Amino acid sequence: MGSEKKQAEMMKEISGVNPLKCMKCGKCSATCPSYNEMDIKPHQFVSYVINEDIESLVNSKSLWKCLSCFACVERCPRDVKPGKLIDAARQMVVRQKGQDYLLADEIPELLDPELPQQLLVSAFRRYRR
Amino acid sequence: MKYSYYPGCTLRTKAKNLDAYARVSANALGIDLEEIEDWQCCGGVYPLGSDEIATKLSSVRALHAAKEKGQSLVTMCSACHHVIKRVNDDMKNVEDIRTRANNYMELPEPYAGETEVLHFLEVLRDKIGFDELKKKVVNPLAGKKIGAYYGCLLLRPSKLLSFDDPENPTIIEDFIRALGAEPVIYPYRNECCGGYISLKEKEMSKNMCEKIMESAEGFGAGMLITACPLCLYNLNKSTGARLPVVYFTELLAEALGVKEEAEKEVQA
Amino acid sequence: MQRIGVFVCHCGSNIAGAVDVSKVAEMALMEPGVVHAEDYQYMCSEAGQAKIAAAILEKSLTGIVVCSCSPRMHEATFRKAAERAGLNPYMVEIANIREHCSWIHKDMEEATKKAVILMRAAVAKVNLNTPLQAGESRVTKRALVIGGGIAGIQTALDIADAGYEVDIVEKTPSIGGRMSQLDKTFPTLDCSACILTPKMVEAAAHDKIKIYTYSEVEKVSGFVGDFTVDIRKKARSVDMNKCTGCGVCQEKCPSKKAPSEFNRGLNTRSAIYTPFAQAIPNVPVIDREACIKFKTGKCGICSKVCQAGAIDYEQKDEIVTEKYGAIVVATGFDTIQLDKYDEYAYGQSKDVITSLELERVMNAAGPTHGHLERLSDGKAPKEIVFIQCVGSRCADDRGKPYCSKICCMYTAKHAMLIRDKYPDVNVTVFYIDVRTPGKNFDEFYRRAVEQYGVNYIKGQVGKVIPKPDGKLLVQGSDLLDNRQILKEADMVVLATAIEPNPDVRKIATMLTASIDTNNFLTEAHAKLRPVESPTAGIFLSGVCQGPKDIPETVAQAGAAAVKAIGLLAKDKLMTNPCTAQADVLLCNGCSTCENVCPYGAITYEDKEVNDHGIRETRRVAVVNNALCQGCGACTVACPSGAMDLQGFSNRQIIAEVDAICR
Amino acid sequence: MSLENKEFKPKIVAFCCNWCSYAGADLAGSSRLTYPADVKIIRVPCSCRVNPMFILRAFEKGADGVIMCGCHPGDCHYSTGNYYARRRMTLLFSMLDYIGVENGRTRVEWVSAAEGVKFSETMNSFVEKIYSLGENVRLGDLRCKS
Repeated sequence: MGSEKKQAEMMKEISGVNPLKCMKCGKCSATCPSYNEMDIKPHQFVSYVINEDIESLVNSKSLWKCLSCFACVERCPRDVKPGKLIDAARQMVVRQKGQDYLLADEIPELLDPELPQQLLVSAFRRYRR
Repeated sequence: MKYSYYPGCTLRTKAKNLDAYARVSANALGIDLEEIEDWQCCGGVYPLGSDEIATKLSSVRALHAAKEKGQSLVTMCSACHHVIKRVNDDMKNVEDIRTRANNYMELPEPYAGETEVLHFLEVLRDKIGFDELKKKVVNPLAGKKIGAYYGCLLLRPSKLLSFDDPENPTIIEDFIRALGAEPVIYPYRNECCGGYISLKEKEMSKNMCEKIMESAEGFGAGMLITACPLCLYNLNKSTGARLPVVYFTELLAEALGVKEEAEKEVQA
Repeated sequence: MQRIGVFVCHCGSNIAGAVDVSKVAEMALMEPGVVHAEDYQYMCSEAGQAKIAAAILEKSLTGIVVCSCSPRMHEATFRKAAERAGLNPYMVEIANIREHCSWIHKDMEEATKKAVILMRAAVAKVNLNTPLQAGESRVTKRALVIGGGIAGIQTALDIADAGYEVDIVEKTPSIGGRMSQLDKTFPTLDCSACILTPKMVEAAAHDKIKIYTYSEVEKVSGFVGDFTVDIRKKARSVDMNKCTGCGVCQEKCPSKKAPSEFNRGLNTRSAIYTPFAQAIPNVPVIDREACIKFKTGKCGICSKVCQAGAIDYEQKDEIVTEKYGAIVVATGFDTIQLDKYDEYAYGQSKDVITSLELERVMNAAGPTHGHLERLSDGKAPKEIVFIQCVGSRCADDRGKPYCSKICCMYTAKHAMLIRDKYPDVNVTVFYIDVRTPGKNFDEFYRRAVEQYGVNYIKGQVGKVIPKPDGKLLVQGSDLLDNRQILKEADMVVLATAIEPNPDVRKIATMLTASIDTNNFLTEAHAKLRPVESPTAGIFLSGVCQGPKDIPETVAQAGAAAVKAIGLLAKDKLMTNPCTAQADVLLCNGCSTCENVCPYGAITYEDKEVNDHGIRETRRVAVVNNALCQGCGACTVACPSGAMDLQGFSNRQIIAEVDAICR
Repeated sequence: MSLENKEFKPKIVAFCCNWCSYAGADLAGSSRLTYPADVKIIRVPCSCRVNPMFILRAFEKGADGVIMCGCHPGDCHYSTGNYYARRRMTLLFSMLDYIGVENGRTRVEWVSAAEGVKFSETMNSFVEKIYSLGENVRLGDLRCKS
């Protein structure tokens, strides 16, 4: 198996998503609150997996704009769950050594007195291994 | 009415009041919240990957502790509720995760999702009943126009959370009505505040919260209530419309006439 | 001992591609009783049937096994072929080596092994077959049509024109159905009422057609050619013979708050009402839930103003029992409930409506008298957004997995009509695909775009957001431009999925007609018998079988009529001889079988029996062959093993089990 | 295949009613939805025609699993046949389990004429179960064994 194919398979496995179920209606992209910040749009994620272009996916800034708000998961008429694909891509990045999106050094300047623990904990989970 | 109670990390730090208001109100309503021993942080977000096990174990511990006592597990924070409820579903319905988590845990008896997970709002709705709650209100919040801010975590994915209609929820509105105030329904009440994005992308979250605030204000809300410390934090960062945002438990304590008691507790 | 011939069909490469057919034939010769075996390209062809006939005659065969496609496909063909060659048709068994073997198993060796086993089971069974004689049953030359929409009306007219009597049973107070609610029809923009009303009148005036409105089918018994049906005529509270249809009662009725079903609840009607002006019959009914007289005992105004003295508060439901030879189901559709689609704000804003509601808004007899206006404030809209596929093509449990088929076309129609009548109104359509197969359909859609300037955007809508100022913000995708759109609209129209009328499940159960997971009635064959139910004597007309537009519905209604006429034209029908039989020597008259028989086919008689020399009179079960449908419930219930089913006897089935497990 | 490498090929009998599940099996076939060839279907007019005796006979003759398919409750072509079948099979299967023919070897499943996918999925999962249980050793008539 080629490495691209392998990565695509891994993404399907981690996410539990079958991209072939997508009918390309665009409801996920119509729903996404982060749409304008994303370079690869939610509805395009399935195509990248089908075309086995995981390289582009993992380098996409969209990974760090997704809020895990599950609006796309909730409204998808085909039960595709694009949000899970995005998270799988995120996982594939942060599970590699040295690829954390949030570095310990940058944290102090991001803090303010009101900031709840929950925010740090959540960001750690999504952005770091 | 005895429940196991999982407060979560933020309710011990930045959101002490969310917890204190809830406790004194529960007391007033005859609900006994027994905090489970040595609980650990749920992680704040549910690990979506189907191969994630270790990140779910703290939730399993809490769930198991409740099971041992034969009690339902009550949560207060939206995020904790989301994470624990979904992990519980995994333990109940996903064989692979159940087996592997149990292998880690080495419990005397395997845990298989037996515990019922309830958000405190669900306790009020389904166990006490909003009609009953209304009867216990000593200080009705008449004249207040309040917008419920649900956010994402309580509602979605609706099949797993089975909390309320994900697009047109009513539980917090009914809660507001029970307290004698007037709920304001506005379409952005289930839209995301930005969540954890506000750590690194402060602008994004701010824009989202502005839309929420604007919509709520446009429909006539005088304040917003929420169950989530992160939503509260993000909404308070909105620079446009600035409605006060408080925890739902604060209003509850106020209506039940026990607010001061709780405030004393927080200060102590 | 039987002399059995085995015929193995290649079905071109359908079977031969996965099964070694000559091996199956070769193995057949080793089975007990088999004296002849051959394989051939197409056994169902004329040449194939000739081969079977020749073998029957030459080898004096007493039974045959055809290894071919499903018996549901060609059992009848081969039985007829055998009969023509002088063999009793019930001495034919089919081994299904296509649907159950060659089409699903890829490995030739494995498939061939299985085919051999299926052949053996059929040979084992036919070894125990006995010649059976089909009985005859009579045909009641009258048809029942359930549902009085365009499908039911057309079917009834066609059957009646052929000279047979037809009854239409319609649940609502008038015939006309969904089509009567439509304003215009695609692709020619005829006024719906203008083309439907003449048909309604024709049906009402036809001397062969009897119409039961405000009536429901309550009970169905019997079988093809001889159904007995109970029809409940709900109390109308108005004497149909006396009423002149003057309408004064409706005008004077003080209770005017009941939601109008005909106008989809967009306005109200009086408690005594006809659903619409052209209703047939033009006789009102009293809605007893809404009527003040029925609720409080006081009022009675309609009775006072009725000069004909037609009002009858004492009227009761009436059950009419009729006999029919054929039944046509034409129960139609409704739009799905939208409570699981709150992201489109249907429940939150009055200005978000379904397409069927828009039909009423556009119609001169509708709640706005045909003026296009917002239902919230009566203002004329300037921007209208249509959303396609609401609840259609869904893989989750919120919607329906199928395409509702009519929405693309009626949306183009609505868009065009609005742009035509209100050129200053902008119309935007969010679509996933525009599906317009059909004569002059795509041309119609293109006209909407090119001639009327309707703005089609490829992409679904995620959320409709009501604004404090009463406008609606539509947040959707434009997939071709790759952007998210926020469009302000005054009205949003949802192309809501259609589903079979919810009552159809109850009716299907009464008719023992099969129904699919979406509640559409199943046809006997998806391609070749599309208007027949697998249950003999039941025919399908219109959307109850699957989504259709009006031209298709009318065509199918005619086809269903032809099938029903074909049945009614016969004087006698052959009955299924595979019925239960009681062995009088084993029967102890316990009545167990009688209790499980769904057809009342079993009675008890005192019979003189000779039990090993002892002559005595015993109470034993007797099966009425005309009533027995051959389900076999009694055969298993019988504690003494006296009951057996011809054609599926205990010994035959056990022989099959043995052959499979050998 | 050499003798020492004799792999387990289960014998599985499926009773299918003519109106729903046999038609569902036909639909699975025409839709090319595969399932293992170990399954052999016997057509009966209705699930209520299936005499417990047939199932006992199958196990006696070496079957490793027996599955009975009928119309969905409420949809029986003969109105009530599948209800009788369901009750009979509940009793029979618990008796079989008691004498050592595990519950996994017997199954009742409702498959309509429109459910080709369900038919194929049902057969796949049933066969998989039988493989996991292995050869049936109870009830078999030893004279049938070689």
